[in-house]
Amino acid sequence: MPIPFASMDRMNWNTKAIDRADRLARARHALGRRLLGKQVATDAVGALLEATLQPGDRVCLEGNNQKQADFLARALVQVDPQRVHDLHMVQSVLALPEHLDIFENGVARRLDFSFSGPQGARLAKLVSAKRIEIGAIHTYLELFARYFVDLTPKVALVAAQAADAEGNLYTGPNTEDTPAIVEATAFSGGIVIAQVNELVDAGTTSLPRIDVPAGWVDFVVRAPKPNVIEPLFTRDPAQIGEVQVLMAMMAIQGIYAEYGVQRLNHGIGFDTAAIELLLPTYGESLGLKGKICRHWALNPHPALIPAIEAGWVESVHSFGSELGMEDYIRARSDVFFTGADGSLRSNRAFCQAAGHYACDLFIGSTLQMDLDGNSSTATLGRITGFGGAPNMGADARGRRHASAAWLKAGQQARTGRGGAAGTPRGQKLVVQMVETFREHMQPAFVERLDAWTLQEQAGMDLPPIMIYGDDVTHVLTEEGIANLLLCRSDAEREQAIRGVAGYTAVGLARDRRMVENLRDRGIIRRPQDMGIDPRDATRNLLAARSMRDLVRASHGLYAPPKRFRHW
Amino acid sequence: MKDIAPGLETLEYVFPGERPAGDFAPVLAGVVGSGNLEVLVEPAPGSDCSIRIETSARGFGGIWEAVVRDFHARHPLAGVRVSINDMGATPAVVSLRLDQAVSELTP
Amino acid sequence: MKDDIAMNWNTLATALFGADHALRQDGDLLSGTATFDDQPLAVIGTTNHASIGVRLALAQARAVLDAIARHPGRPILLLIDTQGQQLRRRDELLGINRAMAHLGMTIDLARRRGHRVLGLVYDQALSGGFITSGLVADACDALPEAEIRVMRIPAMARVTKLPETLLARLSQSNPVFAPGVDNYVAMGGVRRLWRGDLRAALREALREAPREDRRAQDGAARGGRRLAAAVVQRVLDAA
Amino acid sequence: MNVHLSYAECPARERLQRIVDPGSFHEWLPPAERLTSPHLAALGVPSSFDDGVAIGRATLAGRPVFVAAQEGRFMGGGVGEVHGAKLAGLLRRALRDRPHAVVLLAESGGVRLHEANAGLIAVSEVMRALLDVRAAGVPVVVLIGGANGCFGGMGIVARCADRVVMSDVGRLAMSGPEVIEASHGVDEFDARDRALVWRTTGGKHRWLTGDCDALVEDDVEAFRAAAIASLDASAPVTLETLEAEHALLAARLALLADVSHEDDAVALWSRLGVADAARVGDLDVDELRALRPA
Repeated sequence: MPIPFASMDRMNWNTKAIDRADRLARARHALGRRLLGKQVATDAVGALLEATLQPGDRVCLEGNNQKQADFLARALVQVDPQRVHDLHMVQSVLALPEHLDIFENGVARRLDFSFSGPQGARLAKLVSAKRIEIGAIHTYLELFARYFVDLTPKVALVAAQAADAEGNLYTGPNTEDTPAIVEATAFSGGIVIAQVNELVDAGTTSLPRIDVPAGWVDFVVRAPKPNVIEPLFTRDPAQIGEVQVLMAMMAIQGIYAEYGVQRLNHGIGFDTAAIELLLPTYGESLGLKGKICRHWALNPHPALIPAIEAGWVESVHSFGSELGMEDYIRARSDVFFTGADGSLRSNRAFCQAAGHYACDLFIGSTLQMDLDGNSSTATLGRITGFGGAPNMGADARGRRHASAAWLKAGQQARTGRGGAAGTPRGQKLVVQMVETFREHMQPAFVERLDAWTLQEQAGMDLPPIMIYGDDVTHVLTEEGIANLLLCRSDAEREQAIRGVAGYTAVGLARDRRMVENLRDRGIIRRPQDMGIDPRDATRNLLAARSMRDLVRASHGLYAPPKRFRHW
Repeated sequence: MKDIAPGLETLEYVFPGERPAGDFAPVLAGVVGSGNLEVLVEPAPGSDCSIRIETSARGFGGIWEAVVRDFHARHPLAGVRVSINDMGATPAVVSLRLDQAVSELTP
Repeated sequence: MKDDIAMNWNTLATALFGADHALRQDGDLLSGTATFDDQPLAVIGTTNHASIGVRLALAQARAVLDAIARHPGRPILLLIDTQGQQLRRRDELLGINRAMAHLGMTIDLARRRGHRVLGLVYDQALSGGFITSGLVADACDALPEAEIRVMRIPAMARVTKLPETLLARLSQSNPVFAPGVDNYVAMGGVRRLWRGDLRAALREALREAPREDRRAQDGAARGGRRLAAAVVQRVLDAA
Repeated sequence: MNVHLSYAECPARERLQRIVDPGSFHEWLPPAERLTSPHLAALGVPSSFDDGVAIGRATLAGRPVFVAAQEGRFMGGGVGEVHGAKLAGLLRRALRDRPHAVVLLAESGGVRLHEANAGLIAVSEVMRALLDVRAAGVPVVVLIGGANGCFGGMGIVARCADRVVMSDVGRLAMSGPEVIEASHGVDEFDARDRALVWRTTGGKHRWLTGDCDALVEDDVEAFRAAAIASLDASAPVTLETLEAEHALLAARLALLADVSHEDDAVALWSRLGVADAARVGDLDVDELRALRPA
């Protein structure tokens, strides 16, 4: 009996196309001579938004990890809430105050996002005051994927470096999230509006390259001043301490060399910067060049310059670029993904995919870890979201291609187990690297994560755990490395974690006998067990100890932003 | 908010030494900067190892005791006086600094 | 700021040298020659709680250099009312520290060439502005209602990150903080306060201006700075 | 990848050991004597066994010198009662014993606010003692290359010395950028714009304007060489030298009378005759040396 096909008498299969045409017509009508082809006069941006947006639209406003469509964000805040309201915002990062202002004036109501770092406290207040309805908090790759399933933007407000008369866009080094957003919007009958820093008139000059073809772009507007880009991945080597150098020595010797890690991703932080700066010195002394760290999925970290110059690095693919690295990248196109014009081509969606499936190791830091190995950067009174870390800090269950590191980790995890859990397969190395005490003597190891309290406060379905304990393979602190892959019981896991939790309450409550046993079995390894004398852990081991050393290492090609130039 | 001056916390520990340190020139390691400490090691009469700490990070006596106990286990020196001025150093930095100071003891 | 004047400079000058004292004010700069006990006296100083930038430092230095060149041996009276150095980026670029050092060195040279140099804080004296005026003179006195301090408590709390309540309470009792001039007397920074007959006080100040820097000894004797002199002596005696 | 030994990186004591002839430093009032500040405990602030400055005698290229090194990481190198008395005592002893020179490794924010009044008087005592030593023909040489620079009262004291040696990492000025921003706002001085801070107070700027006599790399060996080269740099103060100084400072003041607030550093350099002044920020020490106006 055929299933009644309710929409049989549906008259029209191209309602989206019609709706799109109506919006474009409304824009042409509203702007008149202030619209020349696709180019909108800067002061007509408000009229453009009010003409193209409709209440309840799902809108993606580019708040990337670094690049911000700040001009369009300010314009959106000023639209008439009577005409444009109850928008459903979908965006990677809530980086600017304007990103939350639109919820306070009623222009927007619902939100799906990934990371809200600086705005975490204000977001929590707006949520508890019922001014924002959160759809869900995603990692970047999940959100981009949902753009192609059930969170497809109707209107995309993006940022690019330059556009030509036809509307081709050059997004420059910080392409970041733009490709995924524009593709989802343009091919679903949506409207793409791009703010640009430069309009290139096709007669005399042309774009360095075309990153987004004109066919995918409906409107282009020149912003009064260049869009905001935050240098998030710059760490001043002068702030790296001797304890971080000690931990970096252990990471290189006890994990990278131990597993032969060739493809990896580094989270941002001084701990990982210390590892990058120890490769050409400490790594060299162990004869590891060529044996580890040849292929990277990470932004152009200035701290990686000495390792690149010493021939350690074969390839780097990036989520986004880093201010000041432009000339260096151009001169090192063998290593970085660059266009024919020489500037970087970053792509957050592809780099997140590479970090998840192509890399053998993720290493990052955290604020708190519990006795199951769960960790979180959630802090009370703030909703900060996840960003990219959980995607890379997880075992890619779908992976099938083998590598030495992946196989070794899998073998260590499964030896001696039976049944499904014992079936041979590989495993992603997920390393949590943290000093036992953070500043102000806050312990990094706790019995119960704040994430549980935050779940109750914000009414979340799950506690916002950043990296789950059963994905963590190693915990690295100044006291040593705990290899959770080799643990065969929850009790062993707990003591392995307590065994590296130092003098925190969690560490002091260790079962000393059991910890010694775990050390005998190599599950816990102290610096001495890896031939490392903590007194050798001095800043002299760093291949660069100041921003100027990095500029020197780059032969003057790296030009740090003003706030980092101490000379 | 009690407005008496927060004041420093002073902690003292004494451990019976095993290995006589003999006579040596006093050794100073570290600097009293934020998150750091200075450690002065001097010869002392008798066979104990006495440790005196002045710190602006109040309320961590239990942790200090565990740290210095482990330090003495690593270096069971007899006839030494260790004096510390601390401005909120973590146990990792304290242990590193103590080991540095002891490694510079040259008779 | 203008209303809390401890003593107007003209009132002071009239009290010391009579109404026809021929001292003049040019902006925040005071200068001129006064007669005291039939002796000419070079007077150089500042008013209006002057904030001292490069320009005003050089103006004072010019006056000192002229006194040295034209009137060898003539006593110099520094009248001090300053809120400290001018807080401007331009002054830092031009080297306000060098201009201040220059002013200090002109006063020091005057002293070395036989001029008696006396400082008198008659209203305010804050930090940098005081170091290269009163504090580099043979001796520095003050009026009882004058105010000398390094930095105001709110700014000091911000820089030291110590609670303002704590600093305020300490500044009542602890000479190291208290802004009152009597603390600077106790610490030897100020030799004496001028009470009662101002002319008699000036006469005595001129008569027994010390040749050596005795401030550490005074601080020890008066109990405001117990360690400074002893430490200097320990350095001199150290093996 | 031999990274030189950074002067800014070294703690004060290590700097001192490496600047003077090896093994020649003999310390007076060493840490074991516990000559600490009597004022800090009441504020809940830990004190340091040498109150943040190491003093003593040593040899430099075989010549007897008196030396002092301020530790910038302790209280920002601020001068307190004991710290200042150790410096004043060293200079008084130099006046008595007449070493070949006095070398001061300065790194200080100026007066230690925690002992404000005592610090202020101490700085002026150091200044007067220094001028006595200078007048006696014993050269006082100041080395400035620490991360905290040389500010406040110590910024004045430095300019009273016979000779000032700076690295381009070092800074020399009076009021810190944060203090100026706090009182007149970010448009007056954006303390976060480090390039601007160094254009205004850094070693390169001070060398181009003659506010320091020698510019070296941030390297301990370079500082040692410059200190040795300064051993005979006695420059007693006379009326003539002060008149020349006055003329220089007055001319500099006039030079920028009509220049806007924004690019005043570059304007000053070019008006002082520095070729393509706009690139100074990017140049390192060797490149810059070639640019100094005649």
